[in-house]
Amino acid sequence: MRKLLNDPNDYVTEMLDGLLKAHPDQLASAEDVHAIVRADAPVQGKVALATGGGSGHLPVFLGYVGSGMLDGCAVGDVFQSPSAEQMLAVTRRIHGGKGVLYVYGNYGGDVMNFDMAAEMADLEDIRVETVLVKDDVASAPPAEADRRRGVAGMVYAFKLAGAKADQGADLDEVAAIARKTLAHTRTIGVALSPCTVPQAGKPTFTIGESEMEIGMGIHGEPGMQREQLASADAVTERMVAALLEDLAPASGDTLTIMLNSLGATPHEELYIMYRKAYDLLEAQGLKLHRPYIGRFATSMEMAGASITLLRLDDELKSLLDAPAHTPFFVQR
Amino acid sequence: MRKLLNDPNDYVTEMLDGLLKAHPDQLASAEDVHAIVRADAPVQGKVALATGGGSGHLPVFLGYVGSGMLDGCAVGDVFQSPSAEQMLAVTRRIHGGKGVLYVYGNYGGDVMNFDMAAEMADLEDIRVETVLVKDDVASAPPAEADRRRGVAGMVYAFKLAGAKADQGADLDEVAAIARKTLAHTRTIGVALSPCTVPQAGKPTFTIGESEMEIGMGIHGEPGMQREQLASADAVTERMVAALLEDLAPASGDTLTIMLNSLGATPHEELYIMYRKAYDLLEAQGLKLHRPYIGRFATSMEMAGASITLLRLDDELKSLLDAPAHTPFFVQR
Amino acid sequence: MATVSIAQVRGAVERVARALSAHKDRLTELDQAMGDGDLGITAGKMAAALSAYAADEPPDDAGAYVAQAGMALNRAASSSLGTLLATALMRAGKEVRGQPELAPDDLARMLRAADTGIQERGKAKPGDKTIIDVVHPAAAAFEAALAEGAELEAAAARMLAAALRGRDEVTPLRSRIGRAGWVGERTMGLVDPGCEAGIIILRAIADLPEETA
Amino acid sequence: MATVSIAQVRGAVERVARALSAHKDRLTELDQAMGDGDLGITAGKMAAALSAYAADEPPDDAGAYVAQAGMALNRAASSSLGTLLATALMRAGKEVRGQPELAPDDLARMLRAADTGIQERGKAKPGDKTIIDVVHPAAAAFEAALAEGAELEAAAARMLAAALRGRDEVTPLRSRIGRAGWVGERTMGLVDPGCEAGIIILRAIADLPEETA
Ligand SMILES: Nc1ncnc2c1ncn2[C@@H]1O[C@H](COP(=O)(O)OP(=O)(O)O)[C@@H](O)[C@H]1O
Ligand SMILES: Nc1ncnc2c1ncn2[C@@H]1O[C@H](COP(=O)(O)OP(=O)(O)O)[C@@H](O)[C@H]1O
Ligand SMILES: [Mg+2]
Ligand SMILES: [Mg+2]
Ligand SMILES: [Mg+2]
Ligand SMILES: [Mg+2]
Repeated sequence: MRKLLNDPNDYVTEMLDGLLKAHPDQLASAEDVHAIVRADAPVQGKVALATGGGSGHLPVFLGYVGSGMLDGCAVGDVFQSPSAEQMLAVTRRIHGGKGVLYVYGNYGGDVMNFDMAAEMADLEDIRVETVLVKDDVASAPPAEADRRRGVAGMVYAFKLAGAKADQGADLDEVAAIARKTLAHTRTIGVALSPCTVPQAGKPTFTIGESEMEIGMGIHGEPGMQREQLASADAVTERMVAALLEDLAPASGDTLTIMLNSLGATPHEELYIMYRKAYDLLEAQGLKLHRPYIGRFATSMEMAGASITLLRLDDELKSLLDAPAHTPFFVQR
Repeated sequence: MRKLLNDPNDYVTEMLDGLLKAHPDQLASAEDVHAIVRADAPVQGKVALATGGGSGHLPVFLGYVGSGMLDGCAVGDVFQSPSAEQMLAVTRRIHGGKGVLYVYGNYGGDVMNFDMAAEMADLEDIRVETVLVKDDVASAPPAEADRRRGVAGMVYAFKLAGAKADQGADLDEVAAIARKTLAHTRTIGVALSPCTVPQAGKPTFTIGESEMEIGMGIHGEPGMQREQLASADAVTERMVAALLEDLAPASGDTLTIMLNSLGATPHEELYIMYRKAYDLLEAQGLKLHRPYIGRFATSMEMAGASITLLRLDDELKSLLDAPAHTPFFVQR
Repeated sequence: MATVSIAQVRGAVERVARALSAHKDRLTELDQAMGDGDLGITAGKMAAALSAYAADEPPDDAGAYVAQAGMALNRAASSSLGTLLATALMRAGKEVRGQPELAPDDLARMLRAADTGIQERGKAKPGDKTIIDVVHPAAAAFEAALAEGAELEAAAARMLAAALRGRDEVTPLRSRIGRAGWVGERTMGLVDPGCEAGIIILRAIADLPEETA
Repeated sequence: MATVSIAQVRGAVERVARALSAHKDRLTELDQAMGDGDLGITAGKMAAALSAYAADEPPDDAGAYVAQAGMALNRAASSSLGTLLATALMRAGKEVRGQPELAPDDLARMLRAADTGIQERGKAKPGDKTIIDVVHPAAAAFEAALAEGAELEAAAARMLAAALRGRDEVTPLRSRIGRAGWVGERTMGLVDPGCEAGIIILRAIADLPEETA
């Protein structure tokens, strides 16, 4: 296990301890260290946004807690859902009187626990709306889009709904922006290596040195197929084609794009892929606005990358361009 | 080779092509795509800062070209020095009439080529000053500090000298800040896995699954010793001890710290290490200001991390806190 | 017919903890084949939480005792199965709130409540190839056995036999729910890890030996 | 004594290109042991640059031809050794600027200029265990042989012998310069990759066969 850690059981708790020591001006914990909130929570008179999920995906999830994005995050163990109790602790602490929006990935454990938390919050008269992220086109065909997993596209939902909440919108309006954003968001990933969950101590799956799996999920969920590693251009072409087929933008549309490393894949290779994606999309008459290239939703040290497309209209574009400031994401 | 690339010989050129397509508002090329400059270069009446070095270390080097930091960067092949010609092209294009400061890592190929470039620039009446980065304490004992390698600490030199240049200082003053910054900067790294240089097609070195090398350089240069991988706490403790011994800060001093992943090591583990470093430094009566935790100077997909300490006085602190904005580094 | 005391419930909690801990690796293996491979870790966490829970002196309310075991479980292990089992315990406990001991009929109602709870929380149905395909037939068989006048031990044996049949009947099918749902056809012929966990737990509760075949 | 024509210089450039390309793997291996393992890649780039350079018709200025080969080299391969060799060629060419052909004495001056250029650019000295420990004795031996009246071929053979001795003499020493300087004591007993590259190049220039022992 090529990892820097102490007792694997303390991995997340120690990580959070370091996080709170590093960013006391920006982050705080609510009751339990596994419930991370903005240091200035609750922001009165603003709809609060909460997310949650397993650890091991930084900056997803807690990395987007900060001004212009999320108010709080329930933090599970590596690749494990947090508990309903943690979610409730976050919900209570961030509620600024205008309700709370849950935005998180469509995974069984998370859904059940957030549902439990929402039921408990309801008993405390906190209004909660839920928007599930289901952007991974490889995880189910369009007819079963409701079964799709939530991956890197959630960052756009955090960003745009966060910007909307900052404008003073009410819960329904903020939820509507999150839904609209996600309705126009599609992601696909490719994995080249596994990662190691500290408590398991061994790789999540095995894959040959020169193999890849297109469509693999961020916890190593199976993709579309396992095959020989192809060139960056060929891989990018297939990924972009799958996204365009599903999103079906029209020539002249404006898209924003995210080239996301799953962890080990370096920035250099993301730019090589971006170059190809740019050429392909321009050739289709599509315009690109404000690309995000880097590590936005990772699987620890997994090698691989995902591409996300979001079709923008004027409203979404201006929300995307709004400033945001978290320990992991700064936009002027 | 678990990498997303096309022809290995095109790795850097395609990466730069993607970079310029992604950030046309911020970056441009000077003559050759391997010479990257600010889109608004030359900034008249400002001392210009240039760096350069091999590729494969993003955000080092070109990732710090932007407002508040560098004006230009000569880009070599992976782990290879750029040529004197590229450096000269950068120098010419960024010169805003107040001279050019070269700040780069102490590696033979880079030194020889930057020296050649400075000689050529001199023939064109461009005044050039040079400051070498030699922050890696593991690369030579204090008595031979002049032989030390330049690693992540260079980012502080870029940041602080860049901020000084923005204040309208002259070349000597900007160079003096770079020197003062580096006089108070020390770095040490630990590597857990190699990376693969595309053109070589195989790992730069071999290391056992449960081994580490403390003090290894960012191209796989040998460190102090190869040994069994220890706990994050034990590794951090040794790294911090080596830095403190060399830097010898006094109780009450303020330091800034950088926890830097060499590539594959995830953010989660950097925070686990930060937690320990924080506890150790606080226990010594040292104050920490504005920690940088993330990927600032990488070796592609190498697993491992480095820790950098910079002792701050009021002047350095205010320069550190100044805003900066590049495609890879945004500080408000 | 004999009733079950709170001390016996506590004994069952301890047995479940031991059984989950003993079968961690098997659950990891099954979950690796069609899920994310964490079920062994989850089982370990559940085992630790239940054994810590059982270490304390129980109250004299069997229903509260079972429900609170569910809450302890959710805090410790909130994966899909952890959450479903927590829900199952909470619902089962609620069913017999205030009772100092449990008659066989109470046990049948608890099993039924657990089944319903799992279905409501997880929104899956029998036949989707989940733990429901073990719990649902188990609850039905237990109820039927009691209705036919079987003793507790015999009813428990019939319950476990039904659970095993339930697991084996869905093994050839394609998983439709959760992570395994994404694996699609490749799940056909593979044992559902949640089914296996259900068997391990029911067998431990009933204090029956492992199958030998 | 015979002079060397520009066509012959061009032939030497081609031979150097072929030799560097042929020994890439050996150079990589040596550089892996005490450097960053890129010398084979550098050698490949130098070979490509030189063979592309030699493909064009040369001018009738042997000095300019050699100096420009150095510039082509620097553009293609700017690692330590690439830059030093580029400097060596530029200095050697400068030494005989304007000459359409080269006498043995010219060759001696060129070798001396290359040696001085490498030392000035790299700031290393003989004994630091670098390519200088091959080039410096080679230049001296070539000069001495000519002074003693040796024919070109014989002088070239003595030059190469001195180069080989120079390499072997520093092999037991500890490297003091560049990447190998960081490796410290572990370099003792290892062949310096730059020395080896120097031998490969000098042998190719002199058109001598490989050692057989
Ligand atoms: N919605 C659901 N309803 C019923 N059972 C489910 C549901 N989702 C998952 N399961 C069961 O849980 C098992 C997987 O448990 P677990 O490893 O905890 O899931 P995950 O790691 O995906 O959160 C499956 O084999 C299945 O039996
Ligand atoms: N300053 C120097 N002066 C003379 N020779 C040097 C110097 N630095 C390196 N060398 C030679 O270059 C060889 C390494 O070349 P190369 O692989 O290109 O270096 P690097 O990869 O470190 O840039 C060494 O073996 C040594 O012979
Ligand atoms: Mg799981
Ligand atoms: Mg090199
Ligand atoms: Mg699982
Ligand atoms: Mg080298």
